[in-house]
Amino acid sequence: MGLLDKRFESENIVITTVEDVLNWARLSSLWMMQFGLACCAIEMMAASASHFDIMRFGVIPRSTPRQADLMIVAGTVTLKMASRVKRLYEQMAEPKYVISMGSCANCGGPYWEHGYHVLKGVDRVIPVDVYVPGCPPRPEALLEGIIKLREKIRRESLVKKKLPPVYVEEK
Amino acid sequence: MQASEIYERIKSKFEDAIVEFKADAIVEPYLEVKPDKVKDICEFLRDEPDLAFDYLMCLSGVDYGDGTLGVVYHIYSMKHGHRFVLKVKVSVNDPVVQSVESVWKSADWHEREAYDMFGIIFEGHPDLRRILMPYDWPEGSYPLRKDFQVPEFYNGMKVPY
Amino acid sequence: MPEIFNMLIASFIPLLFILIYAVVILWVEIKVASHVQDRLGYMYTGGFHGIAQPIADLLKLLTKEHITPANSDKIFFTLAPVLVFASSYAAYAALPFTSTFIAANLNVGIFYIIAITSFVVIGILMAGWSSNNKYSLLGAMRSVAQIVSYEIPTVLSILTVVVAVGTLNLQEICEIQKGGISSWNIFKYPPFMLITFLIYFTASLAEVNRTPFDIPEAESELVAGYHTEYTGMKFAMFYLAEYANMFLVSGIAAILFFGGWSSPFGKFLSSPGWGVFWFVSKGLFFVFLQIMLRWTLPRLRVDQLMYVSWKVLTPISFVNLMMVGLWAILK
Amino acid sequence: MATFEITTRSVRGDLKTDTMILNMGPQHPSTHGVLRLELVVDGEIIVDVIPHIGYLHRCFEKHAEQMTNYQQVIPYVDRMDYVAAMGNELAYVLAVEKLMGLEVPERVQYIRVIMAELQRIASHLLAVGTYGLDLGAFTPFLWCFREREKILDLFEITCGARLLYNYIWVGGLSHDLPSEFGKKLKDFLKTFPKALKEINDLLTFNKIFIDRTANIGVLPPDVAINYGCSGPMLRGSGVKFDLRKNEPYLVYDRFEFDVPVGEGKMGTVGDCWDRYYVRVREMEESLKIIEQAWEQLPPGDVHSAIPKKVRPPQGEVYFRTENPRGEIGFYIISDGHSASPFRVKARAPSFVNLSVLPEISRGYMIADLVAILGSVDIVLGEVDR
Amino acid sequence: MRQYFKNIFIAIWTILVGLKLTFKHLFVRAVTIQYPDVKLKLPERARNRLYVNIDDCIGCRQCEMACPVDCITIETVKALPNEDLGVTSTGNKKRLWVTKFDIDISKCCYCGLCVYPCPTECIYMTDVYEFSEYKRHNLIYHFSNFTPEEAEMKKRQVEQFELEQKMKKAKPAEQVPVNNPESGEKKS
Repeated sequence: MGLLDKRFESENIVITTVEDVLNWARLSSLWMMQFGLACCAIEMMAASASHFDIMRFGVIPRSTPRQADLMIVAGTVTLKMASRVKRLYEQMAEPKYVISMGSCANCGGPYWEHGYHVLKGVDRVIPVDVYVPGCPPRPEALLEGIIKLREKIRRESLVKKKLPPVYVEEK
Repeated sequence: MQASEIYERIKSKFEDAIVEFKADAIVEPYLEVKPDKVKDICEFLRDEPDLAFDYLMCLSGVDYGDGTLGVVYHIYSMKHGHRFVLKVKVSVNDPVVQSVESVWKSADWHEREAYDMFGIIFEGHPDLRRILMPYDWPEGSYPLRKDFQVPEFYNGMKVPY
Repeated sequence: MPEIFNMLIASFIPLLFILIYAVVILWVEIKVASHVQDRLGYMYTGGFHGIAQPIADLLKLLTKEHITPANSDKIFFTLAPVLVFASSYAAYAALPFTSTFIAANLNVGIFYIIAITSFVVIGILMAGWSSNNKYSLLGAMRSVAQIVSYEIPTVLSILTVVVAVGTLNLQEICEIQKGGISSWNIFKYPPFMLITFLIYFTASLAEVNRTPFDIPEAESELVAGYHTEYTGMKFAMFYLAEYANMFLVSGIAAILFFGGWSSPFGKFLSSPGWGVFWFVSKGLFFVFLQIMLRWTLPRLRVDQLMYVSWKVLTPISFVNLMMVGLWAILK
Repeated sequence: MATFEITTRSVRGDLKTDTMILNMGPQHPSTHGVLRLELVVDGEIIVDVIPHIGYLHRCFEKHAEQMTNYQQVIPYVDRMDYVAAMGNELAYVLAVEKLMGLEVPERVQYIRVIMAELQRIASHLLAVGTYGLDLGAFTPFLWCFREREKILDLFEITCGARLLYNYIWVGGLSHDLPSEFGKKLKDFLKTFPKALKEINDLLTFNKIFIDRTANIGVLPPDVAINYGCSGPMLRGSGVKFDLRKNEPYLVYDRFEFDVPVGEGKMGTVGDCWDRYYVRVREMEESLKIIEQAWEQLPPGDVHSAIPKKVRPPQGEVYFRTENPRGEIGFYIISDGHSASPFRVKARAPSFVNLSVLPEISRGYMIADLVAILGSVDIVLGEVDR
Repeated sequence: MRQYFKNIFIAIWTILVGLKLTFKHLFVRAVTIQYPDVKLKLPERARNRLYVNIDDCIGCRQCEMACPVDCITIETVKALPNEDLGVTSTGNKKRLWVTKFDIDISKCCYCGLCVYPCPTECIYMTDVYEFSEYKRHNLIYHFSNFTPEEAEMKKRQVEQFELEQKMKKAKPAEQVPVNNPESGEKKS
């Protein structure tokens, strides 16, 4: 999460309260990157239109990757486009999240079997936080995906992840 | 103007170029011509005043599976409202066809797509390069051929599921 | 000793005003935009109608990663947002909030404001050049051309008002217009002052890069214009500066034409406390007008922008200046 | 055509200028999807445009050959022009029916006409909305989508999906019209003209919009025909050619509607404003068609002519229909014995209309290129197939 | 000169018309459906998540063949003659154990082609559209009520039963009293 990410050893009263405030700030103003690939982009536009207003969740479409912190991969990622998606993801500022919208972005969707030019799922190129199934998913399904992402951000913490204990057999 | 009359007009001018005229083909009669005479026939079809085929509806590459590639031209005349089908067949090992890009500008991208998908080389085309596939796609692999094998990896990304 | 104390207070109050006003206007702009488009805008952040959304935005921008593009001039890249915000903040010094409070009662008030606001151009040019991005450079070039060429109509229309009023000191201009609505400048020399106001308002729209003149950060052409490469707090500074500039130009419009802190009913409700209310409400009305314009009009092209400035606004403001001058002499 | 003289390598005084390569990359707010335009720019004036497409090539033709029967290709045909999915289905299904020589009951033809025209209005609404967005006007985009949602509701109560329908089948339809379809269609037809008038007042006759689009991207008629353009592109340049009138299919010959053509009201014939205004007028014409089709809708069963096994005879067909973006054509070869098509070639209107872009955008400015690209109105799913 | 002033007048007039319109729309009620609080009732033909009523499924694989995307995988095991699998609600006799019925809903293209050929209408599309996941493999739905081990055990049973059938058919033909080791197990 940018400057303060994973800098602290243990949790204490100060860290947890600061965490809650910063998590609340981050989840309530997720700025979306204007990045539509295929049919799901039309449903994403419908989601930001008047009927299912995505801006109610504080999601404003920004045109440059620098100022966006939520990338909705809406549509089919082809092999030719995969390197671009990866570069766009790297250009985004650090606390960034990815929603893979639609069957094509989840796992290649209807093109998984004979699609020689289709990348079978965007998680082969960039890490994905929430998978929204559907072809194309309804605008409400995308909003539900955003709510799920907000839940995930609410649980994030500044403290370094505690590694699982390593079991050593007795000699 | 019926397809057979158009065929007569072409026969009178390009006797040797004609391979076969199938009048009773399902849905639409078509005329098959030699690959190296296509451009002249098309220019004739476009410039002839009472034929006036000024609109290339569709140019499609076809892989007939038994080692022959084909290009099918569907042309239409805005003025007279009649349409015609031209076919060209070439073998897989020297798939060279004359380009009709100078006759109809819409053939430019169609031919690049046929080259990209089937490997049919259109000589006389200004810049024949891949249009849909990535530019660094392996040279010999043309996706829409019947014997196309999906490459295992492309730029480090696994292609099959 | 009290001298420094006074200066601190005088410089801190406008800054406080800008921050509070920016937070409010951030929320108002999106809500107005949404209701114009038949939707609801912010709803879920902070209870009723997303009131806490601007605070969430600013807090999030605070903790974002600072990215400086490769081989870009680091110094200019970080200096640009500071310069852009500083110049519009500095101009607040000469704004008379009320009869008793003005940060710096300069007798060349309006002249100082015009001079200091042209620093914004240098800031934007620095931002465009230093972010090593073709789109930013194009955005910066366009904004320089736009702001410089719209200085002329702004200055000329202000000159017309100065000719009509006779003083450069903003406090005195407000004093002159104290006598209720009839004494406001816009109603003097009937047709010309109205035309001057229209020219000034249009030119100030361009000065502040608002639609229909928001070409430097044209969303659909130049991705995001000069602040394409900016993330986190640097971008927030540009955002803040834009809104601060918006209130600045509408504040000046309120002072020059609609009697600044003087109340429309003359004597009634004209105590210094009320003065602040009148000045801020007039300013916010023009800011609201600018916001409404943004959601109705498409964007002009750069050469049409130049045409409007050089071929329409400047000649008419010249003619206007002469007319008001003649009328003032003959009177 | 070029409003400014092009000086590629001009020497102004001793100042040596050179052109710059600007990359309007696959991700750009105004490229309507994943299209990469490589601009050779001299200052702000465009010297040349090189479009790079293929970023959304989803191998439709390969899928059509691998499917086990003709019915399974329809979901893939939907995904070609995902803004006007009903139009693609209609073209493909009519091509297969012509190949098989299959006769379809009257009611099915009327419902297909109503669905195609509703899809045309929805697609034009999206085109008008995004065109306003390209030029900086945000509000018309949302008003257009508010109206488009009503049409999507109509589609959803009929076939269950909002965008990709799989509704028109070979020989008939997947569902008959639901009972409440009539009422919803009636009040849509009543409220839509008012909303359209609002959008027109806000955008079409706005002076700034007219300045930005008149005399920009002028496409002369002969160049349009030579490049194979079709639909609003062709009609914007003054060529009165509409497949519904020139080559009537389905029951289009029973309705009377006129074909709007660009007259150069606000500038020269064939400029961006004309193409835009042809789309707005076409929406009004589609309303007329829907009203007439709804009155003459005969009773009948929509599933009666759906064949158990779709086995077209050995042969080939090229059939084309009038899609919102232009003339979409399907060239299908069937080898008689197998159930899946041997070769399906889709002639997409956006693919051909886009090829004319370099021709009509030389000499204009970058801001105009955005306006020209918006008026060409391409959908990348169709361009790259 | 006249055109110059006409342009200015048209510009001002159209800007005012635009402002009037947007101002009017400021007071038009918003059409937004506030999704998490107000959920839209979908029409009964809505095509969203697939559901399979596994008790009615007779394992005929019609849906698997009809799916253009091949996202349904079914494995069935022939029922032994002595086992009675009961009758589906539509009256078809069930003769196959459906040991595996997986739908990879992330591949599905929601075209609804699998719903029509099903003889017992056990596969249909519900109007549930809220099922986004954090992990992709949660999107593979297993509808059959057989655990993999049970499926394995069932398969072995059937193979072993087939072996006996073959043995029985082969034995009378040869009439050779071969004491093959399996015959002992038959009774277990």
